[in-house]
Amino acid sequence: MDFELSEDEVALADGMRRLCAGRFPLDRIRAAEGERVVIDPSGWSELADAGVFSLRLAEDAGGLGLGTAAAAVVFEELGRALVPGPILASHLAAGLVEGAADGKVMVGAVHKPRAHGAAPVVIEHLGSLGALVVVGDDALALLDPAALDAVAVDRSLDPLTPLWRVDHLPAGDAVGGPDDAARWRRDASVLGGALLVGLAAATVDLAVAYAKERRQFGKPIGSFQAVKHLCADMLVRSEVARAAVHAAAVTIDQPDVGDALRAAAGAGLLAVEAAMANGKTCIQVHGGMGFTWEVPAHLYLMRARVLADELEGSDTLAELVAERY
Amino acid sequence: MDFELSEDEVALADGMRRLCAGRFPLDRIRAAEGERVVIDPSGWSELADAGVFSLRLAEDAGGLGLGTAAAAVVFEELGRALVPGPILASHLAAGLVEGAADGKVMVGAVHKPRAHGAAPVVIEHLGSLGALVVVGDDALALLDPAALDAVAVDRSLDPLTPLWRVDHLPAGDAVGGPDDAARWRRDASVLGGALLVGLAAATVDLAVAYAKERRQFGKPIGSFQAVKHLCADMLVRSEVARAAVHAAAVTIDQPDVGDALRAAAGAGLLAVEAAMANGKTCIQVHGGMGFTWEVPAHLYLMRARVLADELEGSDTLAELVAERY
Amino acid sequence: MDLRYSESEESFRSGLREWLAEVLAKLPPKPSHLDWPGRRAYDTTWQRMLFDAGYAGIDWPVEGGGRGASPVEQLIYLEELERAHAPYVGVNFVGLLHAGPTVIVEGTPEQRARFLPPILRGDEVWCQGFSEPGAGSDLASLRTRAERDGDEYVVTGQKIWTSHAEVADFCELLVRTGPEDSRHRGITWLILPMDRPGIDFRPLRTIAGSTEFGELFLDGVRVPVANRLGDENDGWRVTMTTLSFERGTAFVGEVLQSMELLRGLRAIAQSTGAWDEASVRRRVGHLGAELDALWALARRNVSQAARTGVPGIGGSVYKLALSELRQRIADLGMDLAGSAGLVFGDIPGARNGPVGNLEIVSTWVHSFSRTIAAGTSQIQRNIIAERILGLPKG
Amino acid sequence: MDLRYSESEESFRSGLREWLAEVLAKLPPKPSHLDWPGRRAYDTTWQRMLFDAGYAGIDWPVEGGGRGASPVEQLIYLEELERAHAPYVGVNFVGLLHAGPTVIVEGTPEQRARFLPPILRGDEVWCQGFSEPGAGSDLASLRTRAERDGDEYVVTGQKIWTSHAEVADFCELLVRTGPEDSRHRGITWLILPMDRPGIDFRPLRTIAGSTEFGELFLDGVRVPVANRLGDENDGWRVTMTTLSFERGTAFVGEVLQSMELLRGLRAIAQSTGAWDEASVRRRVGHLGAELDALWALARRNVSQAARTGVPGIGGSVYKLALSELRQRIADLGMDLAGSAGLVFGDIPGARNGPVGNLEIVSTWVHSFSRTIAAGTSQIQRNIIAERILGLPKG
Repeated sequence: MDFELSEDEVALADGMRRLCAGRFPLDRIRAAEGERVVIDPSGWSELADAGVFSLRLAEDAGGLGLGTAAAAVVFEELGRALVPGPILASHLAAGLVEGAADGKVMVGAVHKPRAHGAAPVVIEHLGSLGALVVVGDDALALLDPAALDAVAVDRSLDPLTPLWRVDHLPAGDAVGGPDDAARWRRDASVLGGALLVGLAAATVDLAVAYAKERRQFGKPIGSFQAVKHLCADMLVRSEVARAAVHAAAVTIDQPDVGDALRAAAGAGLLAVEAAMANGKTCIQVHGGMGFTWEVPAHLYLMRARVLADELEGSDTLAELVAERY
Repeated sequence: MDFELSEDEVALADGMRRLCAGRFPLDRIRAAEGERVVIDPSGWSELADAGVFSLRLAEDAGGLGLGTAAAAVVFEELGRALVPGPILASHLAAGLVEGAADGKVMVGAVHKPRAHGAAPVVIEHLGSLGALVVVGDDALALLDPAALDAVAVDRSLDPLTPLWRVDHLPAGDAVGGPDDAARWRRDASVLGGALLVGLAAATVDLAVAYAKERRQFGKPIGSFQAVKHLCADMLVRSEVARAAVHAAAVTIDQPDVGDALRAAAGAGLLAVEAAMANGKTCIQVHGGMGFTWEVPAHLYLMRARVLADELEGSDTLAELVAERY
Repeated sequence: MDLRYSESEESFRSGLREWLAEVLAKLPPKPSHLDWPGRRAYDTTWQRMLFDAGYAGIDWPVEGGGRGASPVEQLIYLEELERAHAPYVGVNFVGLLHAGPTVIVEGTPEQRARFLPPILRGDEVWCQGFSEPGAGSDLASLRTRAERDGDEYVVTGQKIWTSHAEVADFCELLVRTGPEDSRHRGITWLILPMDRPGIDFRPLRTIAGSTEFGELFLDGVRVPVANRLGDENDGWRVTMTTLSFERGTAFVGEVLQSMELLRGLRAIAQSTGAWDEASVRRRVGHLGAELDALWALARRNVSQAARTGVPGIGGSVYKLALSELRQRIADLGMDLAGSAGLVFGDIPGARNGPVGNLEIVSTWVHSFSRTIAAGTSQIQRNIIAERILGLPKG
Repeated sequence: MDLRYSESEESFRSGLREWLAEVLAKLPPKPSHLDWPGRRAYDTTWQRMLFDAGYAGIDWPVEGGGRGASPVEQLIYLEELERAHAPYVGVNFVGLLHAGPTVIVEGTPEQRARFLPPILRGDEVWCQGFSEPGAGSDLASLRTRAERDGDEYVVTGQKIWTSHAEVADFCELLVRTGPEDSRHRGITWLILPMDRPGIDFRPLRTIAGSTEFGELFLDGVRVPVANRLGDENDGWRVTMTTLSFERGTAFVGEVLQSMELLRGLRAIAQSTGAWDEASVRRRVGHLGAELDALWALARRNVSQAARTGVPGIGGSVYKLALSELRQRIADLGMDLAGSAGLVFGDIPGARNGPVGNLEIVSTWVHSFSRTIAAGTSQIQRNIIAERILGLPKG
C-alpha cells in the first residue's frame, strides 16, 4: 500500500502543470472571458496530444491505457489552471464518440431533464461541440448539437463557460445502457471532483499569497488569527477532498480495495463543497479586492458552480453514500 | 412602538434576578446535583410567591394578570440562574391544574408519544410531581404521577433534572382540546425559549469572564482573535434569539402586531440553537477546564438539551414557520 | 415592550402611504444601471419629490433642514418605502446619509447654508473619498496627502470604493495633513468639488460585472481651506461624529427586502415541486425565523435609539448576523435555480414567479460583498468582542 | 497511488488476525472504569500478551526492543485491533506512545536498559506530567520548579491532566530549571518515580462524570539526577523529538471506530423509521463520505511517513477535521436518540441495535473534549496556517 503519487503520476502532474503554465497561463485564459468560444482548436489539440481525453482509453484503441488515478492527477492540474472547455465530457466520451479521444471533436454533456416542463435545459460550450451526450438515469444518448434549436445565453455566471439553452431536448440515439450511464456518473463524480479539487487548491494558494502580501494595521493580514483560520480551513477542505478523490480514483482502478460507487459519490460531494466554500472564502480573504473582477478569486468560484452542475446534486450523492455505507 | 423593556418589565426582571441570587445561588443549586429532588417545597413556594406560576393568570383567578412578555422576562432570569424544576410545565398548567398557580402542586409535562412501541417515555422530576400533563397533538390530558408504573433513571444527562421512565403512558383525563394543546405548545416555545435565552446569555458571561482572566502566551486568551470571535458569535446568537423570544411574547399579548404562531415557533427554534451552540462554545473557550465537572459550563449545555426536549423538535418548528411565512 | 404603533406614528404611516401610492405612479421608468446621467436624474428627481412632500432628510434634525423624525418614524419611513417598492436613495446616499449629517454637526454656518439645502433638494450629489488601496479595514493608515498652500490645500493621492463619482458634485475626502505615521491624529476632512482639475476617475468592475465603484486619482488637486470641515488634523473625530447619527435603522430596508425575496423563493419552490422536500421547507422556515428575529432586533435597536439617542448593542450584531444570513438565503436561491443558476440573466418562458432568475443569480453574486463591505465580518466580530464584551485588544 | 497491500503486508495482517482471533477469547472480562487496579491488571495483561507474541512496541525501533514495523504495518496493526475490538492501549499509553520513544532517542544506555523493557512487557506504567493549570496551550510557560541539590532535583509544583497516575510507576515530568521567564530554554525532562514522598494526586471529575484525569501536586519531591533525560535546560528539545516518532497513525483507531459508530446509528435510524427521512439519510451519507475521506487521508499520511520518515501535511489537518467531524456524528446520535438522549445510560427494553443509548450519550459528552485535548482546534488552525501555509506569526 502506497497512497502517495507514484513517480509516473508525479511526472504526469508535472507535465500537465507545465503544459498549462505554457499554453494556458491565466491571463491568456482570461482573454476569452465572455466569448462564445473560450478555447480554440489548437489549444484543444494540445490537450488531446497530452492525452487528456484518451488517457484511459486502451492502447489498442489509440489511448494511453492508463487508469482513473492517472486521470485524476491530470484533471486536478487542469482545474488548478482553470482551463476552460468541455474537458470532462470529452474525456468521458472517449471510446464512445468518434473523435473525442484525439481531440478532433469536442463533446459536451447534459443531464436528461427528470421532469417535463421544468426549466429550460442549459448546455455548456454548445457552439464548439461536435457531439452532445445526454446522460439519463438508465441510458446515454447522442445528439447532433447543430440540429438543436438552441439560443445563445447572453451572459454566463462563469464568464469562461458560454451557455446555450434549448426548450426541448430530443431523445437522441442510444449509445449506452444503464451500466454505461452509471459508469459515466461515477467517473464524472471522480474526475469532475478532481477538477474541483484543483480549483479548491488554487484558491488556497491565491488566498495565502494575498494574506502574506496585504498589510493592514502595520502587518500582513495573514498574521491575524481570523485570516489564518480562514486559510487553515481552506487547506483542510481541499486536502480532505483531495484524499477522497484520489482514493475514489484508485478504487475504480483497483476494485478489490473498496466500494468504488460509494467512494466516487463521496469524493464528488466533498469536492463540490471544498471548491465552493474555498471560492467564497478566497473572496472574503481578499476583502474588497475579492469583489473586483480583476482579482481572479471569483472565477474559481463560478467554475466550481459550473462543475457542481455537471455532477449529480449533493443530496443525491449523499444518499448514494448513505445507501452503501 | 417601544420594544425596549418597560419600567415594569425591568423591575420584574430585577426582582427575579435578586430572588435567584439570594435564594438560588449557583453553589446552592449545584448541591442538589444527582439528587432525585432538586428543588425543595420552600424554594418552590418562593417561586410561586414571586408569581412565577400565576403571572399570566387573571387577577380574579388569583393570578397577576400579566402578559407573556412579562413572563418571558421572568423566565429569562430563571434560565440564566439555572433554577431547576418543572418550571415551564407548572407555569403553563396554572389555571388548568388545581394548585399549580400557587405552587402547592408541581406539575410536569410530557409529549404524548407519536408512535406506539417507540422508545420508553422519559419524565422529568416525576418524584416531585403532583400532576402530569400529557401534551398530545389535539388534546391535553392529566395523569396522576403516583399511579404510574415508573422506574427511576440512574443518571441524567443534566444532573439537575432527575428522570423516570415509563414503558406505557395511560391516556389520562382530558383537560383540554386542540386549541389548548396548540396554545400549550406555542407558549412552551416562547417561555421555554426564554429559559433557553437565559442559559445562552449566562454562557456568554461565563465565557467572557474566563477569556478575560485566563492567560496564555503572556496575555489573556480573550485578546486572541480566535477566542474573541467565538465570544462574539455567542453574543450574536443570544441577542438574536432574545429579540425573537421577546417579539413572540409581545405578539401573543398584542395579536394585531403579527402572527403569534409563526413568531413562537421561530423563537423556540432560535433559542434552542443559541443555547446549545453557546453551551458548546462556552466549553471550548474554557479549554480543558471546560471539560471539568467543576466549571459549570456543561450544566448550561445539558439543561439546554433538556429544555429542547420540552419544546417541539427543531424540524417541526422550522416547518411551522415555513408554512406560515 | 410594545410593538403597537402610537396614534401619531400610525398617522405618520398612513400619510406617507397615501403619498407614496399617489406619487410612485408618476415616476419615470427606471434607467439602466449603466446610464449614469439617467440614474442621477432619476434619483435626484425622486429626492426632489421627497423634499417637496417634506420627507427629505427624514433623519436630519430640523435645524439642519431635515424632518427631525423620531427613530420610530424613520423605521416606518423605511418600511413603507420598501413595501411600496419606492426608489432607493441611490446617488444621494453619501450626501443624505453621511456627508450631510457631518456638515450639520461640524460645519460652519456658511458651510451649512451652502451645502445642506442642495443635498435635501437633490440638486447636488456627493461621493465618498475615505478608503484607499492600502487603507481598507485600517482606515487610519490612509496616505492621500494634502499640503497647505496659502488658502488652498493641494491634494495628491488615490481613493478607492468611491461610488457615484461619475455624477458627483462633491466628495467628502479624508486626507493626511499630519506626518506620515500620525495615523488618527493627522487626518483632515475636506469637501472636494469634483470639477477641479487633477481629478481622474476609473470605474472598478465588480465580480457581478457592474461598475458600482471606482478609483479616484487626485494629482495636485486644489481645495479651498474654506472647504475644510473642523480643524486641521481633527478629521478623524469629525468622521466619528457621523456615527452618532446612526439610529439603528441601517440595513432595515435590507431585512424587509430579504423577507420579500424569501417569500419569492418559497413561491418558486412551491411551483417547481421543491416544496415537497422537507429539507427545503425547513430551510425556508429557518431562514424565515432568522429574518423575523432580525426584524425584531431592528425594532429593538430603534427603540433604544429613541430612548437614549444612541442605538444599543445593535449595529455590529445586526450587521454581522444579517450579512451572513443574506448569503444563506442567496444560497437557497441558487440551489432552487439548479442549472438555471449558471445563467446570469432571466430565462424567457421559465418560472414566472415574483423572483426572476436574474435576481436570484445577482443576489448570490452580490451576497459575497455583504460580509466585506462596511466592515468585514471579521472586523465586526472584533468590534463586538472589544466594544460590547470588553475583551482586551489584540 | 496504490491501495492494495503487498504480499508481506497481507501476511502480516493475516498473522495478526489469526493471533487476535485466538487470544481475544482468552481475555478476562473488562473491569469497570472505576476499578483502577483492575484496569491496570487488564491493560498490562494485554500488553504482556502482545509482548509475548512479538507485537509490543509495534512502532518502536528494533534497537529499542520494539518490532520496528513499517508505517503501513502499524496501520494494519491498528486496523486489525480495532476491527477485532481488541483492548485499547489503556494505562500503557504514555509509556508506549510517548515516554518510551523519548527514552529510546534521548536516554543513556543505562536508562534504556532500565526503563524500556518493563514498558514493553507491561510491567511498568507511566503517566505524563507536562501540562499545568497555568500552562495549557502555552506549555513553555510551565512553572513547576526543580532545584538541584547534590545528585538530586527537588521538585515543587503542580501538574494537571495527568491520566493513570493512580496506577503509574513513573511520570515523564517537565520542570523548570532555568530562570522563571526562560520559557523553552529553561525546561528539563525528568523521570519521576511515583513512589517518592511529597507526591499527592487528586482526580479531576470530567463533565462525563468520570475521573480520567487528575492533578498532581509535587511538594519537595526528590528525583535523582540520573533520572534526567538529556541535558539540564534541554528538556524542550527532548520533548520535541518524540514528535518525530509520529507516523501518521494517531487517531487511526478513532476513524475506524467512528465508522462503526456511524454504521450503528444508521441501523438505529432504520429500525426507528428515521431512515425514511431524506435529511437523516443525507446526514449519514455526508458523515460517511467525510469518514471515508479521513480514512484515505490516514493512508496518505502513513504512505508519506513510509517514504520520508516523517508524516506529511497530515497531523494537524487530520486532527482538526476528525475532531469536528466526530462532534457532528455525536450530534446525529443525540438527534436520533430524542428524549432517550436525556438518559445517561442504557435503557432496558429499548433499541437493541449495535449502539446502545449509553454509547450515544457518552460519545456526545466526550465529543466536546475532542476539539480541546491534544491541542485545541484553534491551536491546530494556527499550526496549519503558520507551519504548513507559511503565514506569519501573530
